[in-house]
Amino acid sequence: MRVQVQAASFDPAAEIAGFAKGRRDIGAEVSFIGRVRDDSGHLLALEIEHYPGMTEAAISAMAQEAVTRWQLLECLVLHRYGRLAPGEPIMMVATAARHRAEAFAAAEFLMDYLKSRAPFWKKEITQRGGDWVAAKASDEDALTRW
Amino acid sequence: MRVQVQAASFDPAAEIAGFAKGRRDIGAEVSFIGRVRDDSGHLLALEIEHYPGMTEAAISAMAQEAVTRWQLLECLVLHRYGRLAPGEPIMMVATAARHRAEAFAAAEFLMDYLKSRAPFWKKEITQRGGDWVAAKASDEDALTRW
Amino acid sequence: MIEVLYFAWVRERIGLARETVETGAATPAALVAELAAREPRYAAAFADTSALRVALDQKLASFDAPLAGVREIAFFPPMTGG
Amino acid sequence: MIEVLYFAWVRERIGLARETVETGAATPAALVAELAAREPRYAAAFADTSALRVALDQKLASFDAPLAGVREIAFFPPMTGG
Repeated sequence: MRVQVQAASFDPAAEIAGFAKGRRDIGAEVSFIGRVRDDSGHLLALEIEHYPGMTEAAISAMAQEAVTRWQLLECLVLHRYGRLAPGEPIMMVATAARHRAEAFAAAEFLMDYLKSRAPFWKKEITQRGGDWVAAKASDEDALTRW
Repeated sequence: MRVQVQAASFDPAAEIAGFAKGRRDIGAEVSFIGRVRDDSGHLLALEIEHYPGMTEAAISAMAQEAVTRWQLLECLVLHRYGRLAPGEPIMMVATAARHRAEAFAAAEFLMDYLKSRAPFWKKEITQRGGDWVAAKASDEDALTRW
Repeated sequence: MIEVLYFAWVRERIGLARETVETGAATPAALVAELAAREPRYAAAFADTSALRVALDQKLASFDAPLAGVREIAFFPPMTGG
Repeated sequence: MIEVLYFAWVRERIGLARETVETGAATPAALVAELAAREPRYAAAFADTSALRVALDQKLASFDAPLAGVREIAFFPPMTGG
């Protein structure tokens, strides 16, 4: 299990290349990569604020729960903060298990919890200024399925 | 959309590096990598037979349905046949969408359909000989959710 | 005349990957009955058709679908891809 | 004495990322009432606590949780990570 919170960019492909490398007991690997999306064509950057200390603790607790609940053989959560350009990777999750159902469920669980329970806040920066991204009720609702 | 059925190995990390590259409208990428799992410690190889022609047509139809149903911005399905060693990648699926729910649902849909509706058959090779992998009722049941 | 393809353990039991068959069978089920009557290896492969799948011109079909106009039929066990 | 942290638009409205507060408040709700009474910028930030979340010693908590023994309290809007 690896949890990393960092300002620096990262290479999702390189993380996947190193993930669960050389193991013969893993049948299924799921990964999720979240990127800065520019819907309007006017986004200059995304600024991500976080709560140092609590962020790492909250994510580690989620990852530990996922590992236990779905008997993951490997688990990776990487999340950035700071100023990110459109198209850049914001975060990724990777899960490895014997079978696909466990790897998928664990990855979705982690994404749902990261969205609403890890202390990150996003601000969209355009030429007009900055707008804090509002939390969606659907993201909060997504937690009820776990 | 790209569908590829091949005997040659492939590099999942390189595929992910090239997937949906340079786009600014994608918020979520999900990938699944299936590998040859050696539960017993005695597996020499996995032999995968397929039905040339029908395989490509069946997978293309599934991928097209996934793209339409979840408004995917990119979709990749890669599946091998022939003789594979433990730990080697068998196949991968990658989906890209604006939001995570669509990317996850499409990837799981594709995996469920590939399992039971794409004409591949697996045979486990050990020193004792070869055993055809039996289809699981749970894999057939998984289709009912779509 | 129809091309008949066999895959996985169906292919192994029959000992053939494909053959051309002269038949007037109206459905896959009727063709299975004809083939099974031919030789024990066919009878063995087709002993339990509920364990088999059939494709007509590379599309999954049922054992009572019409064979008229079909050029290629394939018999195989349930798929185990992914 | 308690360390009080503010994040995102709560931090921006109050104009501070953190401060040390001398208080006898028994709960986050009581501390919010104390702070809101201090200055308009606090009142503005805390106008609607249903739009806010609170963490005690870096764990999410409710506004009526006991503050006794807590060293660090943080106020922030609902998270938007991932």
